[in-house]
Amino acid sequence: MVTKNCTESQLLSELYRGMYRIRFVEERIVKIYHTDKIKSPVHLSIGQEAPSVGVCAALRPTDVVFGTYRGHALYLAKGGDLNRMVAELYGKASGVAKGKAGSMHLADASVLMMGTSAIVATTIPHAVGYALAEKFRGRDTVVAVFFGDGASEEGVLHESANFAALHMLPVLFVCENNFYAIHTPLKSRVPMPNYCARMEAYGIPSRKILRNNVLETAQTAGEMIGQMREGRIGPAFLEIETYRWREHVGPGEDWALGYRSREEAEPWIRGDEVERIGCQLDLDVRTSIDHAVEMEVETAFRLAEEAAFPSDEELLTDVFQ
Amino acid sequence: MVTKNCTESQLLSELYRGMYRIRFVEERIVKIYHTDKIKSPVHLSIGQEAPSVGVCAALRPTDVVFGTYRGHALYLAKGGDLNRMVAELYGKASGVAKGKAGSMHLADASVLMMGTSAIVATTIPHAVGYALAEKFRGRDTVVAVFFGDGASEEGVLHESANFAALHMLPVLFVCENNFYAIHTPLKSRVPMPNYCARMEAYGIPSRKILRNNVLETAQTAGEMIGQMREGRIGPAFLEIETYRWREHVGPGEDWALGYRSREEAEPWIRGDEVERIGCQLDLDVRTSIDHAVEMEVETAFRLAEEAAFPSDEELLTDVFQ
Amino acid sequence: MSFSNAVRELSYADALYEATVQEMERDDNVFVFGLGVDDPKGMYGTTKDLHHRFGAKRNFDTPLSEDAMTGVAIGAALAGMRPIHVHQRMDFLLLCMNQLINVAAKWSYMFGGAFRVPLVVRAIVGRSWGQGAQHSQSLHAHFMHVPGIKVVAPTTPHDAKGCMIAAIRDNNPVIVVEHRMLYSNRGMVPSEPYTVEFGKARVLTQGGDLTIVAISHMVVEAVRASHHLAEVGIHAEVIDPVSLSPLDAQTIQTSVQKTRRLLVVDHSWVETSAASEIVALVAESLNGDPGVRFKRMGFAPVPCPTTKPLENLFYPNSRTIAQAGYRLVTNREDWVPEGKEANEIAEFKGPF
Amino acid sequence: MSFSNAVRELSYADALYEATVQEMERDDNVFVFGLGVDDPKGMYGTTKDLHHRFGAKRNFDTPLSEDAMTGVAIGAALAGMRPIHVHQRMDFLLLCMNQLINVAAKWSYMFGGAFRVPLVVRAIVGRSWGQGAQHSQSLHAHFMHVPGIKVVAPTTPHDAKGCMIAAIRDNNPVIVVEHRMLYSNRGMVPSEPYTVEFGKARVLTQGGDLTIVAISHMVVEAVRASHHLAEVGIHAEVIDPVSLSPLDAQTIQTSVQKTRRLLVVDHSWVETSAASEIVALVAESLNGDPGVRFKRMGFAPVPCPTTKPLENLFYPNSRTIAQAGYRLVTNREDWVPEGKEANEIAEFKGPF
Ligand SMILES: Cc1ncc(C[n+]2csc(CCOP(=O)(O)OP(=O)(O)O)c2C)c(N)n1
Ligand SMILES: Cc1ncc(C[n+]2csc(CCOP(=O)(O)OP(=O)(O)O)c2C)c(N)n1
Ligand SMILES: [Mg+2]
Ligand SMILES: [Mg+2]
Repeated sequence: MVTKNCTESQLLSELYRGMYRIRFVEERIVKIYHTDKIKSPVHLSIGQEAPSVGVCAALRPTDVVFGTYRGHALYLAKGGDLNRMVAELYGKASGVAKGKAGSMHLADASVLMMGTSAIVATTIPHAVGYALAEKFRGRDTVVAVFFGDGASEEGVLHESANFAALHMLPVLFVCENNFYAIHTPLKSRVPMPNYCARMEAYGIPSRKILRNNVLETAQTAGEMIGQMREGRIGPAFLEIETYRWREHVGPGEDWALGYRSREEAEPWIRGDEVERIGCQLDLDVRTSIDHAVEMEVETAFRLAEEAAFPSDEELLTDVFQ
Repeated sequence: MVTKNCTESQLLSELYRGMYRIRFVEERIVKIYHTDKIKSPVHLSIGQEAPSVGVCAALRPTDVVFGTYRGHALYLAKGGDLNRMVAELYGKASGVAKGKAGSMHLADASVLMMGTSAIVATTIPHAVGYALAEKFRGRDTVVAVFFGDGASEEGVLHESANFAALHMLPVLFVCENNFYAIHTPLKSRVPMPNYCARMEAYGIPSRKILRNNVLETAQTAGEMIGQMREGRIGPAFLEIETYRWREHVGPGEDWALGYRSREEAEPWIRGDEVERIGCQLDLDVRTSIDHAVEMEVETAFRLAEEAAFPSDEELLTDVFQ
Repeated sequence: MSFSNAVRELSYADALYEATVQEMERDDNVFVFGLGVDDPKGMYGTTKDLHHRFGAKRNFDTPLSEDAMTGVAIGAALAGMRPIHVHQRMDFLLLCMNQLINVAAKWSYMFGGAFRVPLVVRAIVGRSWGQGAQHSQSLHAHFMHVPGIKVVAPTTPHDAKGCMIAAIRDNNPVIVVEHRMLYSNRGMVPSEPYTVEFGKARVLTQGGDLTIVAISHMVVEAVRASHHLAEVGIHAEVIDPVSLSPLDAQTIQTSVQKTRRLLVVDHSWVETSAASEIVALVAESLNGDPGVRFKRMGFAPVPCPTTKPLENLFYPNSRTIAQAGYRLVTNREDWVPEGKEANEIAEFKGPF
Repeated sequence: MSFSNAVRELSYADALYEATVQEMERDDNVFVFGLGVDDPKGMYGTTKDLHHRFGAKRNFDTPLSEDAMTGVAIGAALAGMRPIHVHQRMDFLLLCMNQLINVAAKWSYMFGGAFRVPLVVRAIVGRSWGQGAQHSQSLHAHFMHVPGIKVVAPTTPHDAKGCMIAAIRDNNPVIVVEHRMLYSNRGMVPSEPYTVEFGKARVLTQGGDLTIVAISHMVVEAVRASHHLAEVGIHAEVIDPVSLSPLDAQTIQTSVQKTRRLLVVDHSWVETSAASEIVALVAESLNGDPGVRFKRMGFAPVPCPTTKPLENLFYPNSRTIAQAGYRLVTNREDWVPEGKEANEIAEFKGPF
């Protein structure tokens, strides 16, 4: 959208719509999770809507993304099919992956979300390989890969960054720094959280977005992507500070566990980016967005509830192509 | 030795002796290799004597080293037993590892050379773990780990550096940058060869030694090690520019292969560090060092030739402790 | 901790915890590390307060760097420590194979016996609540294939404690396979430290009609299967190898010589598996002795699906095991035992 | 390249090269990469001038980053390319297990068939000239165990070419196990492109006394062993499975039904191996049919030693295979065949 030269207010309502939609879906999951209809781990993005929405606003539909097990936000931001996503969470045959994948493995070639993984950091090199292929074919596709602060400790990020920089590949590395890997804070994992400096050592232009700012994310990503597309830079790196409001996995809050405090979260919750952007819209615009989103989500959950589980024969299909 | 406050001329003759000994052993291997008595790959250090000798001059006997398949120089510099080393190359029962290891896997707990590996970069985290143990026990041991420019592309270096920096562990990471990984030059492997910047991103103090300089290596390593031992810094990183005169593996020269030119090598060979230091010694000092080294080496090869192969029963021993 | 050797009922998780505490008390060189070991959930309680009891240096969290952390453990072991490296999912070991197989398993032999790597790797196997393809693997076969590394898969609280203590005291790398469906199982456990010797199988039920060797959580299902079978008059001898490498071939062979039928129920895929190994071992040992029948069972030959109906089909269970045993004995397929999903599976709830 | 289908003698290495060239000509999506593929030695000639012929973008060297490079290959495959990733030593695959097993093998199933990973991994197995513990492993069992990934180990130039072409055209990940002792073997190879179907074993020699199934370089030794055995009147049927996963159980079972003796000679350790799988498969299929005898052979149960006298003992060879066959048939140990080390082993010289 940033690339589409739309007006600022159009952009704002798009960003709001994207974030509110994710938020509303996630809240809906929270509501029904206790019924045990979703019999699989869910890693919610409540509080972390901005990075996916901001970056995807700067991508074209022909651009490609890779993500993680915390993938609802990215799937929706990239234009994924809400009905098929919810059905997938329910393990239904109408799900994106016929129920074989579940929440942790959302991917959909039709919107060029080309993979997610429950093994941290594994899709990072896939993005690099995809970009290599696209460059090889002379296309100007950009590939964005989303991962957490924890993922950045895996050696594969460094190997991938080195290779992407070496071959000047159009990969946008997006690190959603939510300060925790499960319950482990940054200070138990890195001597200093200077992710940009680490990537700059490979000659990769790097920028840090503070406080979950969706507009800045969209704009900065847009600049970087523009330069990539023109071949002026190879890969780029974007660190986005964000915050997970819910437990690492599951629908609950986890202040009681003691690994982080409610006080620490307070500014993030008070400064809620969904609300902050929502406030900047005309009330009637916002209301109509909200209404449309809520209808859509209700429908998706209803369809998922009504849908059938895969048949027993599905167990043995799809191992090979 | 640097730490031992010896005179500069004592230091110089020690450095010379260390380097000449390695050179002479390696040349001796070159001479006999065609006889097929050494039936295993040898990765020679001819031209690359300075890094091992320089760093080991700054270590105490109670300090620990880890190395690579190109390990003759390090083994000798760390005080290893020449006779047992040559016997090992010959696959004899009197070898450091009873002939089971060969040239690629020299290690010897008695001189605290605690491992080498034919899988590139694998011993890097061992050094970190060893340092963790020593720090845990309140000892002031320093652990140095040697690896090549190629090894620095493996993710495990980054994971290891991050962890060592996080825990302020006394590890000296020593990168012998000889500009090639087998036949592949730096430019096919890294966007820019700024190894120091990569390590500084973890807050690791880093220094680069130009042109294979043994004295500077000893001095710089000495400073870093001193600071480590006092706990003023955690890990440190030393990149040492050096050059391999022979083929990657084996006794021959390889200018004919075409991946590098004789011209490129010329300044390294002309500026031979062994000779450069040797020239600074009194002639009689040098002569007597040379003589002693040559005698020692002749003996080692003779003993290895005469020694017995391991008995058949040795096949099945040592799998478990 | 009192050492009057009371035998109390403990859960599998508590037995592992007790083993670790006792060894940490006995030997200062023992330490525990891995992602989340000191977190509020404490690895199902198996590491819960070790950092409070023994200090943060002896039970600590790490960055997400499985490869290097395995190398760090090896380095510490080379320095004489006895690290216990904990993995929340065995699947993560695929990031550590180089250090485990190219290094840990080879270091003693390769250096002519001069080095030892006393390393314990705790590998927790996931199942249920939609773990899916990447959080449910049990890769014991990979380690059984390679000399120089031991593999144990205790199934009772008693063996969990004894194997853990034995693994910690072992001077070699040991992979301890722990199935998360076993953690809440309860059983009698002596309070004093003791070791369970590796390479000794346990005969859990006696029977003359059929030998069932089962692995990890499948032991529990196999014992249930033996009850189903008893209803139709078939008496199965259920054997728990406990230790997979070394493997107690003798106990299994002796049983098969008696029963003439061997059903092996693995907790992994069947092809090139521990089950293959056990069948091959017995087949070789028979030296042409006629009339023994063999059957292997395990995961369906697919990655594990997430959705519950397919996940149910993916794993063997007490009913399918009983059916296979019935068929092996009778050569008939005319019986379907009644029963429902095992409690530990049905009751396991997410979100984790 | 002329496509008049002449059948010429080619070396195994040249057959691999020809397959690669023909597929690169046919399909622009095929590319080759890996450490040293464009270096002066060109992987024993198998990739020698591909970068000159097809451009540096289609045959390129990489940093030492096996894990990420495997991920890069997968990413490129997801984008529709057909990468061939070459490893000088199969041992290095232990750095890639996460991408190969947690990803490549699962992507099709996990996403309900929506993705494909057409990836060829060429794994060269080392032997001789003191390769030692870390440069001599053949880890096909690890991949056979896991659904979703295919494994082939061609032994003739003909099968090398046909399997390579089939692997490149396959829409799934395929590990091609190449033994460096086979590279200089010569054999008849059609000049036109052709595929060798996976899952079909080859019966190399006919015989009624004994079935020998051998893997990779052991096929060559097994055929030699059959000559030794013929001298004492024992006729062995030597079978080369060619493809290990899928595995042609039928051909092996049919042979064993005839010979009643099965000797499997693996090119790896015996425990939990391809040999275990083959014995287990056959044992199961016999359904109690009496009197079949089984024997597995493979590496000594130790890491590979460097020194030549021990390395010689580490591997099965034509004489020890013949002896084992003789014993399986006669139940006697009173014969030692004469012979010497195979040429390709004796003549292989370093330094590499
Ligand atoms: C390779 C690997 N190691 C460990 C885990 C267990 N694990 C799952 S999520 C997670 C935290 C990752 O943190 P981060 O990358 O910051 O992402 P976040 O969950 O915060 O979004 C961990 C350690 C895993 N899934 N994969
Ligand atoms: C993990 C791994 N990948 C590839 C190889 C093959 N290999 C052996 S030595 C070598 C070059 C390493 O280069 P560098 O680290 O610079 O050390 P040098 O040989 O130059 O001293 C390579 C690629 C290996 N042994 N291990
Ligand atoms: Mg995080
Ligand atoms: Mg180098």
